[in-house]
Amino acid sequence: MNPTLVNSLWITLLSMSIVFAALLLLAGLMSAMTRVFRDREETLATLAPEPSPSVGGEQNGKMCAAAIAVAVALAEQEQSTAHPITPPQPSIVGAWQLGMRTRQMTQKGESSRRGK
Amino acid sequence: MNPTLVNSLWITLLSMSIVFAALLLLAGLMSAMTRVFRDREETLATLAPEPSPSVGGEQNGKMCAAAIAVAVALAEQEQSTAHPITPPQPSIVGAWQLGMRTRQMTQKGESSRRGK
Amino acid sequence: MNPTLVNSLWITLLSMSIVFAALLLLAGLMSAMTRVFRDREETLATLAPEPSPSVGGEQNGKMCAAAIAVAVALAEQEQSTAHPITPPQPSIVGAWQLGMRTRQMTQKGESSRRGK
Amino acid sequence: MNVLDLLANIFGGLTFTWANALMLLIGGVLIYLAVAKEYEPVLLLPIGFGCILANLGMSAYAEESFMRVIYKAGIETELFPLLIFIGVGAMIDFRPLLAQPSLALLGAAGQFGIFGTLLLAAALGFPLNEAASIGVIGAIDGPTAIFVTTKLAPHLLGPIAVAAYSYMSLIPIIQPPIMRMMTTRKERLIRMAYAPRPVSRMTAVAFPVMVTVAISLIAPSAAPLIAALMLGNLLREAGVVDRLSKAAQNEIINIATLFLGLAIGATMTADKFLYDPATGIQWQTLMVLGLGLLAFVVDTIAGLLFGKLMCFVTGGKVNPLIGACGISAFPMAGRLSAKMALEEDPDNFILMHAMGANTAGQLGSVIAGGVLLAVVMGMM
Amino acid sequence: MNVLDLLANIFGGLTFTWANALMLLIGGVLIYLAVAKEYEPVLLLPIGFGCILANLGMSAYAEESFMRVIYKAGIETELFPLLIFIGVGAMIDFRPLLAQPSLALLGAAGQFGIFGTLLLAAALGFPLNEAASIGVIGAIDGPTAIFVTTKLAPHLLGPIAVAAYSYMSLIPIIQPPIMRMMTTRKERLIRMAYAPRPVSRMTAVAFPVMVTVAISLIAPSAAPLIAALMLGNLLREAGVVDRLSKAAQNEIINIATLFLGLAIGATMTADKFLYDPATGIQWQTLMVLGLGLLAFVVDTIAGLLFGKLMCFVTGGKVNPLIGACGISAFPMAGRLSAKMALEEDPDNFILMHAMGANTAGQLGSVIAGGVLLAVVMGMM
Amino acid sequence: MNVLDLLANIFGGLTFTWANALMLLIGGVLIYLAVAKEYEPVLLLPIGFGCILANLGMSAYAEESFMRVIYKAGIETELFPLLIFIGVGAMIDFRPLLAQPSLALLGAAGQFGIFGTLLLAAALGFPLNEAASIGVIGAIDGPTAIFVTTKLAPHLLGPIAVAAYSYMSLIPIIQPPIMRMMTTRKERLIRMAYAPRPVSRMTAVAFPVMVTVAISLIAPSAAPLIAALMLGNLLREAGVVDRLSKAAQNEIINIATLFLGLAIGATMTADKFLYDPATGIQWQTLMVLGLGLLAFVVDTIAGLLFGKLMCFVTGGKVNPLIGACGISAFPMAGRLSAKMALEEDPDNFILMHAMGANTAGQLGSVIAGGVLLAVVMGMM
Ligand code: NA
Ligand code: NA
Ligand code: NA
Repeated sequence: MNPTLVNSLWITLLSMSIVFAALLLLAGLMSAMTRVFRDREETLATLAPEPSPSVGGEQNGKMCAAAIAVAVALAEQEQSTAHPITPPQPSIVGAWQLGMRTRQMTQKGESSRRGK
Repeated sequence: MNPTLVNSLWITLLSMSIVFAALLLLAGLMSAMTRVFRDREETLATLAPEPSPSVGGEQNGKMCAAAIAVAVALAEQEQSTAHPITPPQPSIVGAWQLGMRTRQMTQKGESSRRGK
Repeated sequence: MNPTLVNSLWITLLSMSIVFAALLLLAGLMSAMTRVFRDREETLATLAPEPSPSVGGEQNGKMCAAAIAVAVALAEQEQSTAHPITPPQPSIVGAWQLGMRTRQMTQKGESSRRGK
Repeated sequence: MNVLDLLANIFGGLTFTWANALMLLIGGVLIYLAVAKEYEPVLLLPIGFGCILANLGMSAYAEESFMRVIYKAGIETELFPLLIFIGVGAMIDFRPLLAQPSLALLGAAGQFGIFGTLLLAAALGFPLNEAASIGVIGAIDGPTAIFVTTKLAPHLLGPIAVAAYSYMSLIPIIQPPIMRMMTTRKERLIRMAYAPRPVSRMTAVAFPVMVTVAISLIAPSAAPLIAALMLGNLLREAGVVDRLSKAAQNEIINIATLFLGLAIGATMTADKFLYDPATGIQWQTLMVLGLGLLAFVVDTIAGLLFGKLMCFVTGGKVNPLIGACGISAFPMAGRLSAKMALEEDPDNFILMHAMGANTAGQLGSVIAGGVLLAVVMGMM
Repeated sequence: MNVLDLLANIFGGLTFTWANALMLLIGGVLIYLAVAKEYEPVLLLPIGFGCILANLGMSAYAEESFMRVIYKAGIETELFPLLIFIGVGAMIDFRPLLAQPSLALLGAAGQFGIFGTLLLAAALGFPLNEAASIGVIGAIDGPTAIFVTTKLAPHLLGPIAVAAYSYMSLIPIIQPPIMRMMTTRKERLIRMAYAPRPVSRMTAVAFPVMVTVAISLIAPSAAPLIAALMLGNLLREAGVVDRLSKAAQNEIINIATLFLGLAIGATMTADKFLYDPATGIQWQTLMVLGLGLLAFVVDTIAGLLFGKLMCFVTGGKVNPLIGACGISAFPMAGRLSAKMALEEDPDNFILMHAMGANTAGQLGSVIAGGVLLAVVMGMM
Repeated sequence: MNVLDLLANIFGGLTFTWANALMLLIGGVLIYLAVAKEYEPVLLLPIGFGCILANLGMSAYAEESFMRVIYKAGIETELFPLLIFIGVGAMIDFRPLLAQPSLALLGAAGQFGIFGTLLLAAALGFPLNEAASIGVIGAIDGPTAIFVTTKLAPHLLGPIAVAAYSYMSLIPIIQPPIMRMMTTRKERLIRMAYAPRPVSRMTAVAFPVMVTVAISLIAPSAAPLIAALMLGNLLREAGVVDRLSKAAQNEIINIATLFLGLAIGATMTADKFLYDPATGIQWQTLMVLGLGLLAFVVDTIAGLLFGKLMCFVTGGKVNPLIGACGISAFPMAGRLSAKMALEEDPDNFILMHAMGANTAGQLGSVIAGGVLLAVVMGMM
């Protein structure tokens, strides 16, 4: 067996372990992050109305589920594709510092005023 | 006569010959290309309906010709100027790989499905 | 007193003098420019109708002034901010040399024709 | 100065052989594939045109060639693939993955093709740096393949980029038969519960930062690629820098793509790709193309096998089809899996799961490419 | 080659200390300020991300780092701040100033903060080049501060840029209390006659050319900055080069901003910003941040005092509030002053005067920065 | 360190002579022509502003000048004219020429002005490289003139670019009198049959590739220019890479144009353009401007003569007016010829033929420029 092949075997073993380890770590991180940030926002969430329970028989429920799935799929498609279909509105910002600063000023000016 | 001038005369003679030769060659190439590719597409063309023959007397014909010429000229103008008048639609594609790949997949998926 | 501080004092004195001198010069320049160019355009201006004098009592005049100020302020805001609010029209020019040259040709062709 | 000298000045510079002529044809074929078949046209068209230029005296290796200027500015510095990744990152939505973190494992399984191909190339006698570059076609991610190849075996950039992008276009043709062969109809009918955790904006913003830190610490060689991808994603999710996000998705990626393609095409000189007068025919080009195709197949099979494993472990709650999206090739592979499921059962929607696995595959590809790069660089 | 060697190859490159970890946190805070608080997000977000990269082995000082490529291409050549200024110039309307030239003096008074801070920094023991770089935070103009610091003390780029941009975002919080303290209600109620001279298109076009010539002759070191700002303004006012004006306001400024931010962040390595193993904690960073805040305060006070002087000299015809706009920070300071006047009396419109003083402040900042640069460069 | 030293630091750097002052005026005139007369403003305005900068210490030859950075990055590498050509190619429609290939010959005849001017310049004592650069103004195509001059006589870039672009703007004033003088009313009334061959999409796509190959083999020196032009055209006609085509027509060409103009203006220092203390007044500048004007006239006359020849050969089927469009100056010359025909007879539409000849002139200009470059480079 040629030495390059031997090396390659070791590389394969090691690299795939690292890849799996890395993605496991990421999975853990993601789990933790969604949990931590959700907890913070839960106070808000409890105030929101419960989703209305699906009414109707089996057939009805199935149609419902399909409709929801289609909607979700469509929504997801639009989201995840950076909107290839809808034309993005022509770059709204004509001013760089300007826009941002103006907004900040308005907001902060307002709040500092209210704060009085 | 200064040597630069002599050289320049030779350069002129040679260069203009090459320029003419090159554009003659291009003319030949273009002729050939339009012929070759037209032949390929002729099958399609024969299926298309004949243009309706121009009806009417001399005067009428002249007006017709003028109208067509104007239309052609306008069309050409729009074509050949990269549309200086009509505002180009705001860059439609928000997604690079996405848009292209999606289109391909849809098309190919469709055709491979039909192919079954 | 450390030598850097001494140097800094001198720098401050000199630099601020130059800054004031420079902006004084600019003020002079601006004064001169607006005057020179206005004189040139005065011929045109005298032909324009006089603005209608404001009619009404003190109270009315004050409201007027406020309204004008608001309008001016709004107009200024739009002007001076490179339009952060109104979306800039999608880049109109599809063609670079084309657009400009066409416009020139039309204008100049026209005028040279008229000039005949 | 006589006429012959003048003629020599005009026509002297260029040497043009039958191999160059053949390369022109190959460039023409790439352009044809791009225009008529729409195989990744934004890349194959510039690559094809660059290939033509390379064989008309304007290669990336020719002194005073403007293609050399572009090559040195964007490929040698690695900037072009990174700029493209900033744009790609700004187009990716990681929410489906964030909502279902366990899908991340599929993105690891989809990288076996890289190493399977590496092993085969090594067995066939390729030196390690070339074998690794060929293997990275199996990342099924253009910028990653180009980034790694530029550092390990820049003379193979042409065939590897062509393989990576043209096969990527063939995903809808390569994958379906394998998917049907490897899974039972029953497996393909499995429905997956869609009860994702809600993903807050804060999570979406923190995610790219976290990933950059984590991956840079685990696999430092993958750091630039991950950093560029995540920078783009951060611009997207921040929501307050629309100007920058749009610049990344448009100006930056368009210009980088055009010149990346041209510069890669400009490396495809006849002597590197087809026939070197010194060493004869460059069989390695054909082998790269063949091994690259294999990498795609191995990736898909490994992904599906892991999908079946997950199906078994979870007691049938995972549709193995989504294993095929772990290969990267975002977002085509994800869409394709969802489509296959729909074909079996028009009520079976697994798109969200597929896209989650697909984005995980994107991450996995970059990590695998980076780790491979680090090891091989250290051994060279 | 054994397994340990392989592992060393993969993990060897990176050294990661507690100081690096702290810097990651600082980068995260900058991103948080950008995203959640919207403090100049187009700059603080890239700076924050660049800071994270710098401490994961991708700093502007690391060989083979792509951030180094960007740093050398855009910061060392000074191109990025100049490109940004072309875009800023294309967004500024100098008509309010042209219509009321006497407001120009306010733009000079607003620069005292630069020199007050320089003096204090010198007194605290900073060498002259560092003291001058810290002082230039008082220009309250990002590109000017970066341009000057790059030439005088590039190792301070990180803290100075962070100070300049984050305090600039705090203008609506820093200035109002000072304005209320320094002026009487009677002064704030002063109305200013609005009878501007008409500004013809010719004037608006000639102005940027004239300013470029005048300032380049008076203060040659400020020439590149003024030239870039005025080029942008010329493109705007010419009216016949819309394509170029739009390119300046969009593509050019967006791309330059993104990479400027990243490259500056990439200078914020732990040893330069936080803790150098050789010399200990870098207290200078904290001092830069503190002195920078002071510069803002001094600028505002000096501007208001000069406003009061103008009020006195003109016999009460000038509202001192517009003195606070001479500091630059265009257009926030101008808007804020007008807002303060409106709060006291809803009929008191001084926006046009405030914007005139504010654009004068922009010019004054560039000139002051240039003069300071010239002197200190000559003394180094 | 005393006050005098400080003052020397601030004001020391700049030397400013009466010649510099005159150059500022010349820069001002260029800006005036651009703004008030709209003479190719996208180029003359940046050139004028660059000229002003060049004489305020920011020339392309000054060490540490940012204009030098731009000059080296885009002019010395020849990138800017090529990038502009990519954009121009994406704006040109070659269909009118493809439909009537015989018009191609007119594009050759329109190049006589190049060589007539070259001969005259040589007779006047210019060395060959300068004479050739002056002649290439007769290509009546900005990027070609700049590309050739950069390689042959970069010190003449300023006057040659100014001549090329300002005369191009004067086409509607220069050509009509010559056209009326050289043709009879009867000739101008000739109608041309419009029966073009249909041009398929395949032809339109294959054309740019074919032209690149053919011209690169016939005239290798013209290869980069033709390749850039045809790349742009391929992006346009491919129809599948809209993103890239739009980037070429907008971002790429706008940015390249702005900085090309600035960098060319930055070569117009007083000593190169007006008065060199060592050698006295630079009369050559005036001669370049004079000879350039002549080149336009000779081009037009040669084109018209060839048009008359074609008219004679075809037995009166060709309107000689279209001979005047062979000079390049796309698309102004084409429009102008069609307009002249319409003025004589409002029913005479020759626009399609004129545009065909005009695009042929564009090709002929590039080829002639390339051949000239090759010969002269070989003889230097
Ligand atoms: Na992969
Ligand atoms: Na300031
Ligand atoms: Na020509």
